[in-house]
Amino acid sequence: MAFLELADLRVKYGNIEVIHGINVRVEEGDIIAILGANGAGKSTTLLTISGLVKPSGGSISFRDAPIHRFPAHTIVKLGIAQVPEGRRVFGTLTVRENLNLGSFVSKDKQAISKTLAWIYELFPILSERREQLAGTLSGGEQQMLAIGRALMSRPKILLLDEPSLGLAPLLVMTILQTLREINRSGVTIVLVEQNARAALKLAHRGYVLELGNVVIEDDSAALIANAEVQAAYLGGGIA
Amino acid sequence: MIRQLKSIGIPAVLFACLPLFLNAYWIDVLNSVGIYAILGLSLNLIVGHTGLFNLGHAAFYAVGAYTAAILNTKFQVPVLLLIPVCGFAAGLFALVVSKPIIHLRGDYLCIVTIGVGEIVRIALINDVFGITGGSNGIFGISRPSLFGFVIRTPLEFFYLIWAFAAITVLLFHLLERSRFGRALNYLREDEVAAEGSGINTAHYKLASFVIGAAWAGMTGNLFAAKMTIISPDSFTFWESVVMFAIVILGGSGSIPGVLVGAFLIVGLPEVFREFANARMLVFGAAMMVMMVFRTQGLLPARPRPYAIPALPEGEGGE
Amino acid sequence: MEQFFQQLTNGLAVGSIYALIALGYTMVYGVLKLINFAHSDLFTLGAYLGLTLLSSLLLVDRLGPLGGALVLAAMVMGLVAVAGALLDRVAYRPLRESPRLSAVVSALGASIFLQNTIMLIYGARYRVYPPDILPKASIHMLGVDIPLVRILILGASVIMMAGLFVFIQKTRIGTAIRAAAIDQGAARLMGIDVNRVILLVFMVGPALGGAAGLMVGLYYGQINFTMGWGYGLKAFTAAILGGIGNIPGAMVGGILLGLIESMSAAYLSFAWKDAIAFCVLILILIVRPTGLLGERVAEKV
Amino acid sequence: MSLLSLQRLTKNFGGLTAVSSLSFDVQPGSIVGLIGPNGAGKTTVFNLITGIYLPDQGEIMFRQSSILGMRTHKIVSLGIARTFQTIRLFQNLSVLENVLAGCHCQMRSGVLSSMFHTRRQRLEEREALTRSVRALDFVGLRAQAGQLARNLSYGNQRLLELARALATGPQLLILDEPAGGMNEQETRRLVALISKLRDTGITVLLIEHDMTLVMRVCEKIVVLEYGSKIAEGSPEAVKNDPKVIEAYLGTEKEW
Amino acid sequence: AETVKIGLMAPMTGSWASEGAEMKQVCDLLAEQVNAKGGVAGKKIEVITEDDGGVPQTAALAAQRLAALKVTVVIGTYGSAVTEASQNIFDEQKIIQIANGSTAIRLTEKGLKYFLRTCPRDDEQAKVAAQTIRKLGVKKLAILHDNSTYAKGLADETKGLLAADKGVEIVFFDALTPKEQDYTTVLTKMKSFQPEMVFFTGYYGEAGLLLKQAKQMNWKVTFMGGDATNNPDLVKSAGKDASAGFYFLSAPLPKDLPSEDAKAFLATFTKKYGNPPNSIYAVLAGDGLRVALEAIAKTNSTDTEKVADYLHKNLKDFPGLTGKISFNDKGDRVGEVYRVYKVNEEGLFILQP
Ligand SMILES: Nc1ncnc2c1ncn2[C@@H]1O[C@H](COP(=O)(O)OP(=O)(O)OP(=O)(O)O)[C@@H](O)[C@H]1O
Ligand SMILES: Nc1ncnc2c1ncn2[C@@H]1O[C@H](COP(=O)(O)OP(=O)(O)OP(=O)(O)O)[C@@H](O)[C@H]1O
Ligand SMILES: [Mg+2]
Ligand SMILES: [Mg+2]
Repeated sequence: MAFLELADLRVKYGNIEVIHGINVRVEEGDIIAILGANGAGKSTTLLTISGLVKPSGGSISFRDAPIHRFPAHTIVKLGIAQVPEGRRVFGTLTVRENLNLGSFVSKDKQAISKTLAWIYELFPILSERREQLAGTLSGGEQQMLAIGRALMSRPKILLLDEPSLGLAPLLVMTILQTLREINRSGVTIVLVEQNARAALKLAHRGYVLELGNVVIEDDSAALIANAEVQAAYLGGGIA
Repeated sequence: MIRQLKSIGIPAVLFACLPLFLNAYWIDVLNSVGIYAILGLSLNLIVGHTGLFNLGHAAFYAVGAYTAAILNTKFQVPVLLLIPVCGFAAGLFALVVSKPIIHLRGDYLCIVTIGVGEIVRIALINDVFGITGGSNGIFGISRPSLFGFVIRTPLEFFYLIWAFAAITVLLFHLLERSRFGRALNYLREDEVAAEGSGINTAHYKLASFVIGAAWAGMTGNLFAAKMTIISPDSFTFWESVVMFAIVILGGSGSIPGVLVGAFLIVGLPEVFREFANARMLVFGAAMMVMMVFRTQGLLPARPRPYAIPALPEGEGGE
Repeated sequence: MEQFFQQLTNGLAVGSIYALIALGYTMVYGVLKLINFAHSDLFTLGAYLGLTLLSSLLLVDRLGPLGGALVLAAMVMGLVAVAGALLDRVAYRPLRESPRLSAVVSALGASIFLQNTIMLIYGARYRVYPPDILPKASIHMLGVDIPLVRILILGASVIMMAGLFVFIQKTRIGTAIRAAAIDQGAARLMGIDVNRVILLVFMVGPALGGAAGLMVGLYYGQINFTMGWGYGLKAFTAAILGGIGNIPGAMVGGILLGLIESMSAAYLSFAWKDAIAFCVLILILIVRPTGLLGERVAEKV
Repeated sequence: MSLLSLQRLTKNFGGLTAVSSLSFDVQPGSIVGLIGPNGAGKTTVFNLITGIYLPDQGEIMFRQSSILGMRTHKIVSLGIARTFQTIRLFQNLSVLENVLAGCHCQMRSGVLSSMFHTRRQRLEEREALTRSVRALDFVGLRAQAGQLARNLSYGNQRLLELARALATGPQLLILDEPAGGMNEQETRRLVALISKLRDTGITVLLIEHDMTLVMRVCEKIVVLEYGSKIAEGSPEAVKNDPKVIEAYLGTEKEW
Repeated sequence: AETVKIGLMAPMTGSWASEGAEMKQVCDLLAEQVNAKGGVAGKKIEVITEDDGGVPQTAALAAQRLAALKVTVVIGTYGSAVTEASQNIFDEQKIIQIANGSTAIRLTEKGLKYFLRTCPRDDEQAKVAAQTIRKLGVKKLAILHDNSTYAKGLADETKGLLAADKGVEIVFFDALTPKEQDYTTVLTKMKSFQPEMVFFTGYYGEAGLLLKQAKQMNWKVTFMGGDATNNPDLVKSAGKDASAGFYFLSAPLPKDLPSEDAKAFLATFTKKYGNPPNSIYAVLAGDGLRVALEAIAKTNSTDTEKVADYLHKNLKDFPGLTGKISFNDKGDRVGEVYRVYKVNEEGLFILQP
């Protein structure tokens, strides 16, 4: 009984298969890290979970119910939110409107304003800029907005595609810490990160993708210790 | 090279023989197709390659046609000699009107081009400067002649028009595969990135507009020569729409596509004549259906081929 | 002076109709970045449906002029909304992922199709609304008579504009519509059913166009299957003038265009009025490249 | 003699001062890092240098002459090339053509020679192709030359942007978060690439949040906060500057 | 069996589709009647309709198509510019063309042997217009056209004829944009010049709106229209009270013709299609067909040279549906065709003495 399970998942773009039958299990309350080189298929995997890309084979189930045929907006309603690669904030809407859209699926006004307050607390700069158009925010500010927006839906599972991208080091730490807190409050997290060391430190378990296949799957401690992983993803170490 | 000759040459020769088996009506339909094909190609440069939303191309066509008509009827200059003059006039006109507006984005540019088209048409109707003949237009344009041979029948026009079309195809094909053609594509794709790669976007936008307009102007000359009368009715917004549809339906940025587009957009209403007054209904439906089933156009542009040079050993890489 | 005021009211009357049609253009454009050329024919359809319903249901006889007109408007708007939704399903939805200009050509095809369908059903001749449906009263102001109907039309346009504005800017669904306009994929990730949103847009926009068609029919009395093109072009111009995608912009653009036309017709030349209107448009765009109330540009590199 | 010199540069957006009286120099042949918290104004500085924005005040000198107010393409052809923080490739064109865009400003043929494919034009074209392939080779994307840019993964798109910038033949390369979206191994390769660039005589100015990279390649680092310079100096010095630690780096805490 | 092929070139689509539809109805009915009586010169006739869309380019193609079908005579078409685009094609192929609605003067000034028309020229009409204006004692006149070839031509001609006349002052001369619906702007402007009469040379659709809107503005001025306003739809769209008192020029309406032929035809038409023909031009197309058949019958040949000769020289006072028909050398219809009509309170068109 897995919380979220990808079974033999295959994905094609046009005629080219880029995910070749991967299996991923996520238990409730887990933090899962997905590592992999450029073009390994990490983003594709997340997009497929969210329903923006349709699998060509295999299945995705959430609480044992298949969801891979559901349209994207229904999947959000189930409680799976995503911080997409490249942020994709709504550039001509204000920061506040962006955040409001994050809670589009929720109807509970009170809960929404509580979450909003929390997010402003988390990212004070967003609160300062609430009337600024999202498109004119700096790269890092947009990243914060994207994360905040996803959190606004109070998801059960949060998928993050490189959340630390473009964030200042100080903020990377804050965000990873926040993720841990969020996780403690009961949210399951699937994290795609290039900053593998930090990601593995945070995660309970990890998967390594290569060219559309899962090549390694283990506890994070074991992954950190894994020679291959070290060579490929942890090589330099943070200065 | 030989293969290219075969794949283009043989159909071209067959096409050149085609009128020998057709009656005057069908030849004239082909002539119409030819004129619209050239217009489509010229618009393709602007819309397809550069991505400028131009729905007023008829204005430049009109400038060319009227230049030919006025100079021919007033000063008896042989029509065909006027081809470069018409191109120049239309190009100049395009330069003047598009200079201040070329920076407009997408649909704003679109409405301005529509506006320019309408202004030109209204000016023609109102007999601007007293030389356009108002809504009557200009009549009595002399038949074109080549080396003393007067062109009058549809068959003769067929060769004139399609020769010009062939030259256009060749030149535009070469233009496409050059620094110039690529530059247009870059600014279609992303203006900021193009500018950031060192491309003078304003210059290229203008250049593509002017060349496209000049070509439409030259086509206007052919049209005037063929019809011998021209009037503002032939240069309405609808004409611009037809040219636009040819480009998009055929395949934006694709020369074979535009040719096919011209055949369909001009030819189909003729084929549908048997539907009598429902023919435009059928045509509209056909337009939708074709677009829905071939969303990229019938023959979308194919990537340019490049012969990637072999680098000497040891160069590049890590 | 009297002539000036008279022309002012003339311009307002035409302008408010432009504005009403422009709202529909802007609405659809705002979401799909598609110039819905068929909008003008949905407008025509509204006028013809109004005529059919009016003469077949005898609404005015049964419900009196005001009640009849309101019920009629509701019915016409409903029917045109359905037509709009169908149009979207058939002609635009398959083109969602393809280049923007492809959809423009599909829209042109749809426009030709609709226009000729109307011609084949209703005939090519002018059709005439039954006379004297709307009250003939008029108000005397500043030395000119202003027919009540004109004020009603202007009022209706303003009300619809305001309603639409509030709907788009202030409501949850409205924000969703704008989000879908920017990035459909990201909008889906917010839980927005993008196809439903677009469908909604394709019902509201055409419904407004249909209402405009009905008003034109009721007020001017004479309708024709080609009348959409002219109005459509003007309304599109108006939408751009105000800044396309911007709802108050459509209103301002429409009214302004009406005024420019009537003033240039009155004080310059009638035959040149459209050319003058376009010249003014171009001048305005040179100064303000995204229209009077232009869209908020947020392109940061 | 500095290659690039910013003098008291200021840029406001409405009420917000994004860059405030900023001055610093870039010496030829050096690698300079520009760091600072998010929203500090780094990208804005790049946009000012490349002429996308016009500064409200200040002066920008490149090779001793002002480039203030020049159009971007002009600045590029003078020898400043850049990459973008949010990737801006020609998504629907091939990888090779993306790089060829960079070669544009070094080519001369105009409309007519393009239309008639003169001999010189063909020669020039061949040269440009060679140069592009070389640039692709350099970043390791040669095998993907025929693919559409949009089908590249995020990290590879970054490399392609770099190749395109290189193809303009720059003296000064300015990179906005080049390592964004790269894992450590890839980042290491990038570090090697950048060092190699410097060895060929290209000066680099870069924005990066990956301190591994910054500390490893930069000779000088400029730190911005709220649009103003709060520190400037060698990596060592900057790393230990309390102001920088407070504003940007944070105290390194183990996880 | 062999047939005599007659082409009908008409706007079946586009803005003038309603005219085209009626032209076709008239010609089809006539052909039916003639064939029922055994045809002409021993052969059945066949009417082939081609759509010109009201656009010159399309017309040129339609003309080529008819020429390729080897028709003997072509009836049509409506607009002058459209006709002009087809003239040379027919002339070069020696096909007789009898236009029904193209009134521009120059069409017959080119010396084309095979071109004739049943409609009168703009200058004919302008003459009658000027006469009527004088007769009604108008001192201040506004002339409004719609910038179409036809309307502009009529307006210009009339203006020219009245220019020499000290008695009539033209206080306003401008064009409206056809197919719009709100003409209060131009009415307001004209009103400020205080003319006694407005001569509108455009079409009935706009005329109807002008009348209606002038009435709404409480502007009591006499309107007069050219023959393109001769259409019962005018009264429908303007309303009876607004159109009462409207003058217009036209060839005699079928009901006002003494000819039994005309009356009978009118009755059959009404029976077949449910309403009498609205457009005089449709009836003129019928007359074109009838003279053509007459000439073919009389010469007993489909040799177009002979037929054309007959039409130019021998056809005298043929009893047409619109009056007596003869042609001059240029191919123009001779004789005063125009009558003045006025709309009465019931919305009926009353022939003025
Ligand atoms: N829209 C698309 N069309 C075609 N191919 C695609 C598309 N998107 C991605 N690909 C290809 O699919 C593969 C996987 O891409 P994906 O974006 O999932 O990789 P990734 O692991 O997220 O890489 P990165 O770390 O660079 O973001 C790559 O080879 C990429 O080129
Ligand atoms: N066009 C604009 N309009 C309004 N504000 C802007 C605009 N461009 C940038 N800003 C603001 O200026 C500030 C500096 O932005 P900039 O993009 O230069 O930051 P940055 O240092 O590059 O940050 P990051 O590291 O997050 O990319 C930000 O607060 C941003 O919101
Ligand atoms: Mg990715
Ligand atoms: Mg930045």
